Amino acid sequence: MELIAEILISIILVVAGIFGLVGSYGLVKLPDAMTRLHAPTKAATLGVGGVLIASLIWFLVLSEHHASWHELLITILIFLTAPITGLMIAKSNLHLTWLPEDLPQPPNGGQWATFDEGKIPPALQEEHDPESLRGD
Amino acid sequence: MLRRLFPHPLLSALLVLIWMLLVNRFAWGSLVFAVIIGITVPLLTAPYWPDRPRVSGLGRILSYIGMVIWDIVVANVQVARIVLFLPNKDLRPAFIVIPLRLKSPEAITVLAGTITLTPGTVSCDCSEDGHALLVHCLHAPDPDAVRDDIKARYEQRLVEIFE
Amino acid sequence: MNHWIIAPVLLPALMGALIILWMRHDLFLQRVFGLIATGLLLFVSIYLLWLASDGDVRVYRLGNWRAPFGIVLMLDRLAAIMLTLTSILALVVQLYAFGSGWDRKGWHFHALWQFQLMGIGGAFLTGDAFNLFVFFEVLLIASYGLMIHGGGPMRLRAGVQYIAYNLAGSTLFLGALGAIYAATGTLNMADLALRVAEMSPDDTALLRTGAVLLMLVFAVKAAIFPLHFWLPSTYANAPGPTAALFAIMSKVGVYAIIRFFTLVFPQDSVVETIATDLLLPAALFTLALGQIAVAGTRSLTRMAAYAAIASIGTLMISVARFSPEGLSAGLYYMIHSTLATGALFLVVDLIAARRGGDVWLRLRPAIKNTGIVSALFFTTAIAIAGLPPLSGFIGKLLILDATAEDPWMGWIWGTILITSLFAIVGFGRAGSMLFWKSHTLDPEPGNDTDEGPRPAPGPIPTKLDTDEQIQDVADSASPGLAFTSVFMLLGCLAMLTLAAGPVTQYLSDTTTQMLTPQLYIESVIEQQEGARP
Amino acid sequence: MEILVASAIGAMTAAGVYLILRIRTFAVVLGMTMLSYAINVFLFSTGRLVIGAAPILDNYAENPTYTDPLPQALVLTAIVISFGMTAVVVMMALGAFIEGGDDRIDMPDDDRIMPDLRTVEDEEARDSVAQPAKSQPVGNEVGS
Amino acid sequence: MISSALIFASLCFGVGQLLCLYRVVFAPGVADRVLALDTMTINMIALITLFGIFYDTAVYFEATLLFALVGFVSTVAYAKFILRGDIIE
Amino acid sequence: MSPALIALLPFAGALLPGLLIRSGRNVAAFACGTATALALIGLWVHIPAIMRGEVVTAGFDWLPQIGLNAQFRIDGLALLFGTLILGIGLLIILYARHYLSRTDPIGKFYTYLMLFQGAMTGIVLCDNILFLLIFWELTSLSSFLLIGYWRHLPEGRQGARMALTVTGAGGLAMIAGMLILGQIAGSYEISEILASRDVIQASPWYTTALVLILIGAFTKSAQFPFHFWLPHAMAAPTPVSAYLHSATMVKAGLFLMARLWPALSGTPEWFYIVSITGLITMLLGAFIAVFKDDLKGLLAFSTVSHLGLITMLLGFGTEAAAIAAVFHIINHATFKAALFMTAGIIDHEAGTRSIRLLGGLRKLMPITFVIGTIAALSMAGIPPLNGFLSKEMMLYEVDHLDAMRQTFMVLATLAALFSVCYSLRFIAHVFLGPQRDEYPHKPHDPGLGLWVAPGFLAVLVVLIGLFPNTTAGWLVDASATAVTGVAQESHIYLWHGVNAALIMSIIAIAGGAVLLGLHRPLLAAWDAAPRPEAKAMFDATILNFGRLCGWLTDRITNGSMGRALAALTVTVVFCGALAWSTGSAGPITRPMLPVEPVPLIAWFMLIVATGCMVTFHRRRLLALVLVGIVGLIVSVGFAYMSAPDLALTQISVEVVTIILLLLALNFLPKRTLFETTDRRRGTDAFIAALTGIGFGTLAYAMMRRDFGADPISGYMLENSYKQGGGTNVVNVILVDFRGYDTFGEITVLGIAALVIFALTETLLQGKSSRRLRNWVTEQRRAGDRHPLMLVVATRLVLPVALVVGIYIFLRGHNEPGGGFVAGLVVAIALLMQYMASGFAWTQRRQRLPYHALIGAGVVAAAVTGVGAWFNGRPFLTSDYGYFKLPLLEEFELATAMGFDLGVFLCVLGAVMLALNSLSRIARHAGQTVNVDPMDSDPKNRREAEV
Ligand code: NA
Ligand code: NA
Repeated sequence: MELIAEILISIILVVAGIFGLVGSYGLVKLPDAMTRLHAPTKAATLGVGGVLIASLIWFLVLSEHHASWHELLITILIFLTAPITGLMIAKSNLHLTWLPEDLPQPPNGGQWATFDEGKIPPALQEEHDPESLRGD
Repeated sequence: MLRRLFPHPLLSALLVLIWMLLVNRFAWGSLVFAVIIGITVPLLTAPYWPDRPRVSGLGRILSYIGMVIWDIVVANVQVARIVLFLPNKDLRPAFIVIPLRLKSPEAITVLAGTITLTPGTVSCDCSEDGHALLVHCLHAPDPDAVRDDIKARYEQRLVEIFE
Repeated sequence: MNHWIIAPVLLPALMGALIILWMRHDLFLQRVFGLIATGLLLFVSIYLLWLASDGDVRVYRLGNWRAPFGIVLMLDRLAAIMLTLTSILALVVQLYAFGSGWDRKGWHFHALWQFQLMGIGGAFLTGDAFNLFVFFEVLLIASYGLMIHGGGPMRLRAGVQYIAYNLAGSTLFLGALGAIYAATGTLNMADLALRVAEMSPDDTALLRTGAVLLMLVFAVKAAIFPLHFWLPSTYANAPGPTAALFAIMSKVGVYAIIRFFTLVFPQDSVVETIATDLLLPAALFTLALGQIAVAGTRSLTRMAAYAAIASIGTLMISVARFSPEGLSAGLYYMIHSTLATGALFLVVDLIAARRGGDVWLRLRPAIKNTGIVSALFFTTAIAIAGLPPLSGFIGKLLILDATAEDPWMGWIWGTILITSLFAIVGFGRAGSMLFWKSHTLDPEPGNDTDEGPRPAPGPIPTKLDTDEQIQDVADSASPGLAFTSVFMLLGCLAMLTLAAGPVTQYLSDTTTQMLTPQLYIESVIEQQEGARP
Repeated sequence: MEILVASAIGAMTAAGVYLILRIRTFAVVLGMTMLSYAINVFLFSTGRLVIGAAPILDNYAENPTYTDPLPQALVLTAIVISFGMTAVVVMMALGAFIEGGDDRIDMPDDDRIMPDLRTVEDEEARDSVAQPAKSQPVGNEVGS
Repeated sequence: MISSALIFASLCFGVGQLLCLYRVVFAPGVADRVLALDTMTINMIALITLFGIFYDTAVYFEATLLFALVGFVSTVAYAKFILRGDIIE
Repeated sequence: MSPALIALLPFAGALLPGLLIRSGRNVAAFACGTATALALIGLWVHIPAIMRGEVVTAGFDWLPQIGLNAQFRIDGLALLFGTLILGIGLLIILYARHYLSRTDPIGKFYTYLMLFQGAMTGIVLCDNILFLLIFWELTSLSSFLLIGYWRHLPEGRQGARMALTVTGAGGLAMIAGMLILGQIAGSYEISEILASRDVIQASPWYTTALVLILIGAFTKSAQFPFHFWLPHAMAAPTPVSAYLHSATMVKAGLFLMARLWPALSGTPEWFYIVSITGLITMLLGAFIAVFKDDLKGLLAFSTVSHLGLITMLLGFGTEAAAIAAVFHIINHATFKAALFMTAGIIDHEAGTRSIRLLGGLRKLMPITFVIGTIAALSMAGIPPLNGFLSKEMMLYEVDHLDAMRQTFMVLATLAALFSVCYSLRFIAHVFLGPQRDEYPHKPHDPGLGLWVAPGFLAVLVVLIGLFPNTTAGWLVDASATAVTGVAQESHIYLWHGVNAALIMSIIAIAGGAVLLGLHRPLLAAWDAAPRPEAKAMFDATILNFGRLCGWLTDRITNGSMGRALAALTVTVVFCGALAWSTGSAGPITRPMLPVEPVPLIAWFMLIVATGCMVTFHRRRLLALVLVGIVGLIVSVGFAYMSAPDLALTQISVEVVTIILLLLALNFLPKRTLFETTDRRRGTDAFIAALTGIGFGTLAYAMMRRDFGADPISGYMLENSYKQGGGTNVVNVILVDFRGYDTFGEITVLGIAALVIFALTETLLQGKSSRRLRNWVTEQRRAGDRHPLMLVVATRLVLPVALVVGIYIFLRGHNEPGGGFVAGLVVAIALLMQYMASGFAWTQRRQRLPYHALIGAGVVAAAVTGVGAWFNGRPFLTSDYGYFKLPLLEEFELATAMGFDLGVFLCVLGAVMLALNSLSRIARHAGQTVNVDPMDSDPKNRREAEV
């Protein structure tokens, strides 16, 4: 059992390491900002995920300490947040370097959210009352 | 009444699970505490999540999660291959538009998240009315196929879960 | 264990917290409770002064931990004197803040005031080097708030400089503490003294460096040349009451120098005379620089600021040798200069308020209450310039007498006396420019609009005033209270003068206590009844 | 290892010092941040460097070794305090920028310089030129 | 065996960090830098976890958890800054 | 009456005008007069004792530590001066009542006058030179007020400042001199100093002390070259001139020389310095007086001259000369005060003091004429008036000098000649000659109130002249006894027979008359001659001194932050290096830890990021990213080097800091321009490198050496669990061993937030508010502010983060974490809500009173600490125990947790309040707020407002 775990951990670690490296390498190698976005959000995710899984197994099976499920939690957190960071950076890219004309348009007319200026209807702005927002 | 006590039952369950993971050791006392947390924290944060999404089918959810995890593993291998071996000049990045049948923000978010976590695609933006997603593909010689694949493989299932 | 020892910290801390908890929207309550707290603080300080007068050093073991493992508060004569001085100044200046209407120029004046007192009290009481850092920060951060109270471009800019400089100072403080801890492995000041005394003479470099860096930190707080650069703009641009309270802030630095270099690094320790060698010339420069600027500057507030620098210079000259006479003369002068500097800033604020915020020494229409204001200015100028009959003169006499045997006597006396003349020239010119002028000039047209809205007299408004022209604080609701507070400070100076004999006696007992640190060390380290094992 | 930490402290200090000597508040704030990193690491390292011996008591381990916890506690305090200070200085820099219109850190000359130093009498003479009618002394000449 | 794998993995992530650093310093746009910083945080999580295995200690769990949370928040903050200037609006 | 009471009475009198002025001017005058008269009577009560040769002493110890004691003595000298001061004071009070006009604030005048009188009385009565110094400086200050009394007169202000500056400077020199004198003599008591003549004169410090004291005396008594202030002080109201500048204050210097005469005189130094100064002053003053047009100017220079005369006499160092000096003091006081009052009457009645405009007043003002003539003739030294007597004595002493006899004889005669000239001129050009048509006012004799005082003095002049031994002899004897220290019995005669003195006197009178005849052409020559103008020189000196001081100050402290910090840095490096190099560094005792590859990589990254930071700091966002990297590596470094708590704290503080900086950067410029010179950058880089090397070296040296003694943390490791109930030693230190530090620390954080809030409030009102409302951002903005997916994800992250926060809080005592980090985690989670769903939307949903959180946090921590009191323990003594509740496991409760809760609340409140405040500025800058959580809701529903 322990040997299996040891082998398993080693394999996962090596694989995770490779993915981690590849993720970062992609950041350097890929040609433009949008493509570079793919490398880390994916590979680093699995890289870290692998390390966390390895750690999980380690504490489950081999460690002197009792079992630890913490790594699972971190994995969940990373998986929950990685798409959002990807989205935000993608939007930043669009905002900084892309024109709406160079993108495919949304099917129902309108515009992609990033390019849509001045969307708040004037009626809503009236509720602005700085005093009420003092945070106090 | 029950609805007011559990504004987000799934969230409550998740929090119980998270607490137990954090405590890292099973004990009934911890479970009691976890339940207390599972009730109070969603209550505290309920104002920030005003309307509760309708979700149904635990089995469907679990199978969706399993499928995504598998896809992620595959995605990573594919992306690694592209990063390592595909010369930049042969790379065919593309933007694709995914018109949405999903209406609930939660469902759209799950879809966008799935897209980002899976092979070679990143959700980049949402249309202003929320009826389409803009997705960037790392290497998509055939963008339409990617779009159809996403709609069929993920959106369809999410429609079943959320509607 | 006498719990009153921690009262000077806890009382203002709790009152500050309660003010923001319950009274933040009601200026009246803030005033009442702020005053009560400061008044109580004064009573407690006087009680502690009385307590300390028997010559015992009292220890308060926070958390009931044995020294040197926990933090201790130490009450000896020096700490008690400093606390009393602080609370007197704070109480009087607080009255001025009510009277002048300064406390309603912005938010949280009273809470910050209490926290400021907490920081100062904590710094004076603590017997732990790192805890001193913490309370330095408490008093500093509260002082930042008080310094920029009311806003205005120049004040904010000066505030940025003040903070930036003190941040650098705090960084240095940590570095010094690090070096000292790395060398000795302790933070308790009494324990430090023991370990420093037992330090191997072969390995002194780190400790010496730490000690000297520590001295520089305190020199920054005290604004000793060439670390004084933060002071002029800060004090000159601070609101009047704040600047007046700051009179005690620079003394915290002096206090710390005295404390460390009598207790922890006495002259016979491995640190030897390096402190003195650096301090005395710096003090002379500080004095000269301050007084030259007093004679040369054209702004009233800067003049007051440089007068504060000069007083620090005088004080440090006396302290620099750590001789019994010098220390006790220095303490006397410290008490004097704190009260006198405070009074000076208040008077300057009174004048500025009546000149529409104009602090430049130039012709302006005659001001309201010229008679009383000019009398106050004249008296305060006498005090600060060290002319008789007020305590400044006695302080200088004490210092001159204490340095009579010093090898640098010529330099010391020459600098002190010659630069006194500079102060006389500067204050003489300022006074005649301000008061002997242009009775007849009508207010310039448009002057009223220039002065911005004045707080309405009468009951305190619940809503805070807004003020466009922040520099200008019109005296509002109760100028009588403002005058009274200046009178009170001057009255304190008069008392200090009249009671010079007994005061000096107490101070020389204090010096004796400081220069025999064994008592202090014993009471911390050896008498550990009741502490956790 | 020690040489790495020491040189890192030195580098951060140097960068911090260089930045605080700039003339815009933002650079100064950055410099302060760097300095506070440097000093925190320095203070931390006064407990000397130990790896893998966090001061979390392990009742199960045999002969556990722990690093010196005290500097860590001190650094924690220092971090928090310097955070508070940074927040205030940032806010104040912003305030000074909004009020004054630029984010220089040096005091403008108006803070301390007046046109020229003159005697009281010069001032008065100048004044009576400006307001000839009003500058007659009303004081009380002898003999009225 | 595990220790070799650990060293290998740490080296991979370490070299990855260098690549990220390269991208931070030499990037055509600021979004790239933010992306690289985010990746660095992720790599750091991996490195800490590896370190925890190496020393067989669980005391670094809270740190990794916080790194994950904080990396997310700061990336979003940077992105919002790039997009809107005002990150809390 | 006790001498102390005598000195106190005028001060008490100074309070009266202020109290009584409402009752009328007469009452105020009467009150002051009464106080003065009482003091005078009190003084005279001691006459019998003094005549018996006793010295009346009294007083008390004031500051015995340095020998500053309030000791008084009344001997002959004190009696003489006291009588002058109080007697003439009484006359001046009477005179001033009638002299000052209705609109003058007479109460203030009397207050100043009485202050001055008190100070003078103090000088002459005190028996302690330190005590004397106090009165000495008080006379300078009160005379400053008196001279500047007519504040509308520029000359008055100018004169007052000049007097203050010169006499103040002299006073400072005298302080030094007196202190040295006291050190030599071993006491500051005058009685003892006078008895220590030999010790004093043998001391190597004698000359120094002498010169310093004489500077004080000379400035006060307007001796050359300090004489120039006195004529300008004449801008004061005439009563002041009469009192201060003829009778009393200017005599203070003489008094002092007389007082210390037994101790200091008789040496060559004394002789040459004092007598030559006196001689020059006498000659110069008399010469200038001849040409003065202003009556008071003439009298002022004549006063200078006569003071010189007395000084010279004192300088001779013989007992006979001292007697002459004392006698002349009396005579001069009488005739000069009378003359000043006469001049005041003329000014008052004729409307001018200019001699050119006067003449022929003899018929118009007969009483004034008589008084003025008597006094002037006395001043001229015409027999049989008192001035003649003392002048003869002076000339006699000159004739009997041992050294420099001829010089003194010639010059003294010359001075006497000038003196005759200007005295006669006073009579001839004012009273005699043809009556004029156009005086500014119509002159006539004044009322009794004005002339009775000078009249009385004129009578004295005559009486002393005729019966010197009866009228003044006893006083002269008594005071000369006091001055010389030997019993004196003088015999003053009008007629000595024909001697050198008489011949010199005759020459002087004849020459003076001739000179007056030649006055017109001489005056023309005088007016044409270039001569140094003291006022202009003084003005220029003071002005240039002020300019120089201003310039210097501005050179040094020029408002540059860079300079300030460079000075700090260089000082630190210099002093640190000095301290290090003068100590000894012990041997290296710790082995180096091996360098692993990953830490090496981290180190490399840190160095590169730091370097880039310096290089790219102008690109502010990039700089922030680089700061982020440095922070990341530092916090991982902490984790690596066994400090998980530090790593946690560092990284969470880091992100809040970044958010803070981003909020600020929204308004600040995004780039910094190149503004500094290469030279400055080079210097700064040099300083920076020096500091870095220094500090790095220090760190390295420190890390390679062990503690000098066992660190106290060993005890903490041992007792953390046993006594503190926690296994995370760092946390136990924070909340228990050093909980007091943490208490201060959370207060700091709370205060920081309050400061930020207060500043925001201030900014949002007033000027900057308007500026903010017109703010135009330079940035191009993306369309959506609240991206849908971010909003949704955040909804999930918030509860998860809250749970994590609770966990970290509860576990902190035993595992890394604690209230501080928990507070930050919760704050970060809330911040995510702000960032994702917007400020307004979030703000409306949570009514967390951040202020109250801060307050509650501090209170909670404090109350937890105070709780220990009820256990009889000191503040912050912790307690803990294990509890069992139904359903739950046994759990530990420590009071430290209550404390940690305070930390948590305070941190949460502070961080939120700070960021909240900061972001409100953007709200104010006209940027819209949201009511929807996300920009586009695909369901096209708007949220119902909560
Ligand atoms: Na802390
Ligand atoms: Na902790």
